[in-house]
Amino acid sequence: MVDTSWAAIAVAVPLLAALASLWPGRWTAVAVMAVAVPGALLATLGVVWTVYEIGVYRHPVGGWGAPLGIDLYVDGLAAAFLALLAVVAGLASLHVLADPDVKAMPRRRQSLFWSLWYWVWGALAAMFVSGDAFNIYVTLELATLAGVILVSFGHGAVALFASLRYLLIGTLGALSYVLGVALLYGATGTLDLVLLGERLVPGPAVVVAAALVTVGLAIKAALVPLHIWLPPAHGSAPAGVSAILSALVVKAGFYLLVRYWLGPFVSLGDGVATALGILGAVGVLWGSLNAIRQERLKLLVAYSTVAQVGYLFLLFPLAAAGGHVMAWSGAHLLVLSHATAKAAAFLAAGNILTSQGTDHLSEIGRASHHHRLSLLAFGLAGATLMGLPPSGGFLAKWLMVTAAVETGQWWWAAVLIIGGKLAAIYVYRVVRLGFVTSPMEPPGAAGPPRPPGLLPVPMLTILAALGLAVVSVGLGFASAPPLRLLQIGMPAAPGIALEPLP
Amino acid sequence: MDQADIYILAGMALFAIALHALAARRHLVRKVLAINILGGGCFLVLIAVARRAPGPVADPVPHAMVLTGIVVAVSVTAVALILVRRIRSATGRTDFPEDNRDDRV
Amino acid sequence: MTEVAPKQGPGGRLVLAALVMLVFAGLAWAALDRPAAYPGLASSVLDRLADTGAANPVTAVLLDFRAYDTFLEVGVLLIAAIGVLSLVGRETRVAALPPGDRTPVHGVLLRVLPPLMVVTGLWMLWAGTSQPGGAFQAGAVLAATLILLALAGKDAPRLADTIRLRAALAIGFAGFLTAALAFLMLQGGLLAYPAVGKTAWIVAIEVGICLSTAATLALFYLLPGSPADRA
Amino acid sequence: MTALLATGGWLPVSVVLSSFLTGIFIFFLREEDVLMRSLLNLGGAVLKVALGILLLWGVAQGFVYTFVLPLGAGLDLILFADPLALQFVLLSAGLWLVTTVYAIAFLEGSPERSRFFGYFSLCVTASTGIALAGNLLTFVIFYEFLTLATYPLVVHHGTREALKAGRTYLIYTLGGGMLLFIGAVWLQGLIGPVVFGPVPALAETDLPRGVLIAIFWLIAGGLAVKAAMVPVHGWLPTAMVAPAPVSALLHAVAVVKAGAFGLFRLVYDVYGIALAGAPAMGGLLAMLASVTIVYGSLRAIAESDIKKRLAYSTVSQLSYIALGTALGGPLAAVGALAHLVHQGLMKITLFFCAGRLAETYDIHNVHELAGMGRRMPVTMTAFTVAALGMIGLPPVAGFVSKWYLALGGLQTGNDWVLAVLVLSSVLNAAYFLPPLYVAWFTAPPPEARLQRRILPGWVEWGLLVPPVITASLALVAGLLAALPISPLAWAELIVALRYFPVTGDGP
Amino acid sequence: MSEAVLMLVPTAPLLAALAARLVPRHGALAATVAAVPSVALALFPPDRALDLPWLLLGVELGIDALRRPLLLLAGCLWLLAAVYARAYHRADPRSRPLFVFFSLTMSGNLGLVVAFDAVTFYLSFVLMNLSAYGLIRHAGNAEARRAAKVYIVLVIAGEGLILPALWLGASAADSLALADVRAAVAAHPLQSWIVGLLFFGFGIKAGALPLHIWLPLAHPVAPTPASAVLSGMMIKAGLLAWLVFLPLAEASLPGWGLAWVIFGLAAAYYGALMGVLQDRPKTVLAYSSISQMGLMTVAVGLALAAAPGPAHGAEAAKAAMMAAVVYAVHHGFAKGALFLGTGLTDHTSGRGRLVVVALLALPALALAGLPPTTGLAAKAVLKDATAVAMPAWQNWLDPLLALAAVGTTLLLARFLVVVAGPAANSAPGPAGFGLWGPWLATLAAAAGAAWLPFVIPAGPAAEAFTAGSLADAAWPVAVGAGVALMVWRFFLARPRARPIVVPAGDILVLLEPVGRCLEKMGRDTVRRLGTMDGRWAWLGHVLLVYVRFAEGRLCRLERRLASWPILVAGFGMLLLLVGVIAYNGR
Repeated sequence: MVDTSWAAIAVAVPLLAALASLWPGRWTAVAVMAVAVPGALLATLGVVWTVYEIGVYRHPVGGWGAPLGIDLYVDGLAAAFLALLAVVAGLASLHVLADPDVKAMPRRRQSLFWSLWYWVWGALAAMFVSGDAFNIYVTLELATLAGVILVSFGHGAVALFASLRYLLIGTLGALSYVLGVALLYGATGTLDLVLLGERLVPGPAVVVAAALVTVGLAIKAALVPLHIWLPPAHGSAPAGVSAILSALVVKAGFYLLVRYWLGPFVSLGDGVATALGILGAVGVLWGSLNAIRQERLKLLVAYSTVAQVGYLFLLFPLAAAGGHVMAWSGAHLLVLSHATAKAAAFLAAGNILTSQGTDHLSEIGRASHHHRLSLLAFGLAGATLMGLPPSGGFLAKWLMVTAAVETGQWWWAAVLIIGGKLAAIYVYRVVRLGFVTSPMEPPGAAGPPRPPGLLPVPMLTILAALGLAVVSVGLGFASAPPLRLLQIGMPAAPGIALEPLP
Repeated sequence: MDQADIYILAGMALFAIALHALAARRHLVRKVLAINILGGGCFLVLIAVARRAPGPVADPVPHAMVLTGIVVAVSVTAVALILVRRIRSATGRTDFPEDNRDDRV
Repeated sequence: MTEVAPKQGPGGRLVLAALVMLVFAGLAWAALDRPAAYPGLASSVLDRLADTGAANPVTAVLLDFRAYDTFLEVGVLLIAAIGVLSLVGRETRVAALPPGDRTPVHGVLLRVLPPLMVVTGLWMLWAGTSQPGGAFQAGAVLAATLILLALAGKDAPRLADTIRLRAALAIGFAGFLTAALAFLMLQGGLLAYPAVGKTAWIVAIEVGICLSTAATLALFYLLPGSPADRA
Repeated sequence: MTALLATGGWLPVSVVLSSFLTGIFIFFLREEDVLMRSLLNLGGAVLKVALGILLLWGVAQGFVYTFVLPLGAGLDLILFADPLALQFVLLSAGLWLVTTVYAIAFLEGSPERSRFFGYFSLCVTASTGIALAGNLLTFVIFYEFLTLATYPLVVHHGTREALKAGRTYLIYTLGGGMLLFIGAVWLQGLIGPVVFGPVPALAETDLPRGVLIAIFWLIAGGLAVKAAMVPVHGWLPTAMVAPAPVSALLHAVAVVKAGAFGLFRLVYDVYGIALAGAPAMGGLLAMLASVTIVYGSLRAIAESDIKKRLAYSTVSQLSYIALGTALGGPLAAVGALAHLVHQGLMKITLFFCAGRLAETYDIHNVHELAGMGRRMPVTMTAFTVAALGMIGLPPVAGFVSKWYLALGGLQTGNDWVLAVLVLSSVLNAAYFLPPLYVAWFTAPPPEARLQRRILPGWVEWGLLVPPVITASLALVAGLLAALPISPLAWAELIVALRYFPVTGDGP
Repeated sequence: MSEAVLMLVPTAPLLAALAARLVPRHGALAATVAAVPSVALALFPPDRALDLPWLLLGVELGIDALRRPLLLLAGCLWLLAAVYARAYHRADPRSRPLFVFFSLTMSGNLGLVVAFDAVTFYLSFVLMNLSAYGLIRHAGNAEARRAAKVYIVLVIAGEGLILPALWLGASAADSLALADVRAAVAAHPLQSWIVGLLFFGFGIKAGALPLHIWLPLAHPVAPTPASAVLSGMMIKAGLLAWLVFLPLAEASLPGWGLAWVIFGLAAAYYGALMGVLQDRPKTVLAYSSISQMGLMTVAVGLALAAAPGPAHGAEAAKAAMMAAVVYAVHHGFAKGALFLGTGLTDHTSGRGRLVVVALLALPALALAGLPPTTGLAAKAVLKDATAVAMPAWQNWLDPLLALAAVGTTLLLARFLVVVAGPAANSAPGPAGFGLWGPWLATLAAAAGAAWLPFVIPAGPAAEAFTAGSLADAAWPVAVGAGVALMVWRFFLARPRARPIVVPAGDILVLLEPVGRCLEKMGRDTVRRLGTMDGRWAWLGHVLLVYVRFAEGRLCRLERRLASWPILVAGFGMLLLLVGVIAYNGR
């Protein structure tokens, strides 16, 4: 059945789960997950398959169709992000299910947590398939609000501060965005992104609207210097939450920027693309340098997100300069691999934190044997973050550097490469811990007993982290299907005849 | 320059003022208020845009957007306020550590 | 998080103010730019109003043309409620006016106002389809009633994190989602109301939204309150 | 059988996977599962050798093995089996088998063995991947994979020193990887996919010369790191803190050879010797290799730690391959390829012996070797054979490759190569003869000062047999160099088939 | 005899080495047996060469007119030395490594004689050289260690010189066959280089003049049987190498030939001069070897210079080559007998010792060229060769050669005096048939072997006994004997006479400090190389300090960014920035 409803179902499944989760109880969580995760995967498969079959398509909500109604707009990019969402959130759900921190919450609170969890999921799914500027605002707020509350589930006042900061800054971004949308509507009379592109006549209102939209979304995407809310929020949230926030929610901002700047805003010229690229480059360096000097594992990973998001922004100048196909493929492959890797890294960090009660690097080394599977997952994820083969990150960087070379824009290649090396430094700081002969281990060939003071980590949490890490590495080999998917409905660069890839 | 333009300018002004408040006011509740005013500015702009429609009836689409936006703003405000309260009950503070010169968490 | 924040001198303030002014200037510049002909959807909405289940264009947009936005917006409200529930944690206590603060006026008002408010709310809900008003407004009025009662400390429903409360909070969204999915299955489109009985559907959904809104808004106000906070 | 041979691309894939899957399984074994782990290890190693031979046979029968995995966006992962690839595959696989036996014995009773053997298998996977890589991208992928898989082995002991060495290793190799990456992407960006094949990718290029030179040096620079060429050799000696089997297989064969092998691919498959022979490329590379040869030898003389000395010797010897590659004549190419195998056999023997000495008598220094000729005659004989081969004395294999390198130098008109080789031989003698002298001609210290560690019998054998085998192979490879199955003959075949079809018939 | 037996020439000693390692008691026996195939082959040579294309880079073994006498010499000497060694080392606790090295050296030495290709020759040469280290160092005392060190340094230096010559030759020849290599060298553009490298590279082995220093050190310390083969045959390897690698009979190089002759004559005189100033019999013999090798060097020089004229160039060169070979055989047997006899003097006393010394005079006189010994014939052959090859040089070369014979006589007189003197070492035990037997056999061989028809052709042999040549040969001996007597009478017979004694190794005494200095410099340089990495450590520290500093800045900046005014300012600025850019770009 080639049916455009799959997109709607992909949105509805997590929302249903969010509702069902409100019934407190451990078994609710298990049952909901048992249905929701496969359901979401199935729906996503349906979307992907549909896109393969019929290409870009719309699902008019309420049967009205744009501009009057809201359309779900599904192209390869949306399908790829949906798939990413299903995989990352699905595996992270497993982690949350087994996470001792979550299990330690009161039953009712747990059910609220789960509900919010699926809300983030549903909001992102809705955002990825949304074709309407204002609808996007609502989904943005949904995701932000749910995410903010999830962050507040973290330990201590730091989490509360982080949560509030995230909420205020996030809302600033969302409102900036909505103001931009208001101006756009005033200028064009439509909210549909495609129609917007057709009707856009660059004038003062449109220019300012573009600025508002861009900066608003840049906040969501944690583009330097508007990244400041991210490290504390991602660093203090529960592990699973950090994972999806870093892997997906932040990417959402980028996703929307791509929708706008490779969509309706194309007629505003390359300047902004270059500016975004420069900010992204600064983000790469700034985030990496800050990650290097962190003493806490989760903060390190969080700053790494700032850096990694920076890479993505290089898509704009590269695409604008005509390195279109390569940059498009590369940046989005980077999204996929980074999301999986970052989720794995956060889950691994969470395992360590849960087990040892601290995620200070100096402490982790003392019980490295105990954490070795988590550290292995971190290491695998690290390979992607560094852009080392065989991983998705490597291939993505290869493509992006190729785009830089092809368009003669060396400096972007330099950023990619220097960023990779900086990533190597901070990943190394963690991975080496896995090999420290830890004083807490008694000598002997057999596996040492768990040192005192360490909590056992459920195997499922480790498997979730490892699974995500393996996916991120595996993307280096199985990159053909996602890349093919991403080509479907790829926007054409201005003035560049789009050559379909073999 | 008509009525709608005045409203729209007022909305923009609210936006800017709220922006300033968000930066300059340290008290958390004031920041929440700033966000609210920020939202108010946006909604005002939307209403004003709707009013530009020719004819007696304003464009209902921005109105609907405003309604939606208000609900969102209410929700955000609620969550923000309860976070403020939680922060106060947990730490006794009513401002962000990064905004305060000599307080520590 | 132990670092000391940088000092913000008068120079800094000036710069900030200047910057905000600049931003305003830019915004104003944009605000005054308007297309020759209004491009909006006003006329198309009016053209298609008959096809919707609502007589009021705003309601038509809200619950039919752009019902999807509203659907998600109800979700935002639900999330906020969940957030409040989760953040309040154990301090779920109904706030009430201390008995000593009561005056006779309170008694009269409490007897007169709530029924009036409920009626007003219901009317707003009902009128929403054809006139300004609607589920959210109605819900707000109902919530106000609850808050008033609670403040007065009389006949106040105990707000605690119970299944019933959750059901009340979620019913608006649940109803909306059920309808959306049902229409998806029946009509092949998300939120595609069947042509027959559209208004009824809309009203039904609105009732749910109204209930949830009322519960949520009441929750916002009532649940976090605690004597300790108040002091 | 033919059905097996006609499996197309899956045979090279299975060669790569045979150790990969083994490694993955081993990771999940418990420390105590010695038997299971050993069986898996040996099984994987034997399987790999068998598959390698099968592949060889298939190629000899005229089957073509190419495996293409599209990665999207016009990129492909290609594994293919040409004679050159097979040589490196069989070298890695064969020596992996031997080293596995050695390592099982060597690590008996030490902690973290599952991790060790897991990564060990991954390393071999990477080096076979490098060997079978059919295009530049695949090569880069496996090359970096090798970096990652080796790191855990370098820091295996987990001591401060080991971690420091690991860091040094990473700094160098990741830096090298970066250069390689830049060069490879640049090249691909300019000319599209760079496939290794009969016709060099840049055979008919019209790229500006400066760009060609820049790319050449980016890639060569990246490869030179693993090939431990001066001035980027520094990681190799410090990496010697790794356990002996690691030093033996990886730092004598798999890792460092990956660099040398890559250089060969670069010069012959990517640029083509006609282009790469230019003074600014091949010429300079040859100079650099010569400097490395001499410098490594000098440093080896200064080191009295056996493994360090061997490491610097590796630095020096590896550049023979680079030199032969860079010189660019058929004979030099034969020399380089033959040395690829010969040096591996000899150096692995030396490391095996060094490890055995360290395990049995806790000997780490050249001066402590006194009397070992009498105490451990077989081990020391193997050591002697390999050491003499390193000096380049007949009839050990090292002589043969040196001979071809010299003739290659003369053939291409680079007479100065003789001076380098002679100087190197003399220096080699200067650092290899003293240990031999100490071992054979000086009296051992009194028994009381020299405690022999009591090891289980099978451990003793496990430590003894591998060096004897490799030493014998080194000897046989030299003695029977003219036989058609010798490494030399194989090298000649490769050169004659692929690179110098007309003039490749040499003396 | 089948050519396959040729294979046994180098391999039988290898097996013997293995046997000596495994069955130490029968090391000597194994070595003895291992030499048998060589002797047999020398007597009954196969008519074809043995081609083993699968071995090494393609091995070719064979015997030709040049090699047959040398193979005979080598085989016999090794065989007799092995027999002698069996008794000589009966009580030696370290006989096991000795016989291993003995057999290995034998393998190399015999192998290079029958090698027809360059690689096999080089392999054998190296095997011989390195294994001989074990023989020289056998005694293990300080003297032996010093001798061995000097030896090995020179050997390695020699390898370094030989290898490029081989490479150049083989590369030009595109073949490994020695004949081809020689032909290629004849026409090589770098001919001078090759010839020069060959002279010094193999000259070390042949004891050519400045490179002879290891010989006087090595001979006294090596076990007697080893000294015998060392002097008797192993140093001839250098000579053989010249004969097979130099473009003799292929090209005429009068310049190089003259150089060879001059170096040869110088060695002959210098060896004699230094030899008489020694006080240990084996050292004297060593110098004698240097001196005698000088004469063979002269023969090589003649062959090198011989013009390949249309009529007889090649023939002339061949004659000179044969002269060198004949001289080598003669000298080899005689020197072997002298060494073995010297060893016997240590084991005998009284009358036995007198007999030994008396018998020692025989080979000594032979070396001096007294008729009717092989020395006479050898000298005659050499003289003939001069006449044939380089008639132009005859008038100055002949007298000089005669003068050399005077020196030889003096030297051997000195040897007899020294050997008859008080025994240096206390006798380890009485000499039995085990020592006497092989020695006597060697004496017999010295007397007779060279007369075999394939060694000295009948013509020169007969010619040697003409009156003229007898007289020619006799007068230098007489003069030498006279001078010796006078010296003894007027200087040494005096009470409190203090004979001048030059330290063994002569110029080595001057070179050693230089060598030590060089060694120290080398070590220092190398050590400095080793610490070079440390020299950049300060850079690392500076970098680290800078990084810490930068980190501090980083922290502060990140903290500033976190403050709300800055954040909002950033927001506003970005807004303006994007707006302005977009406005410009639209």
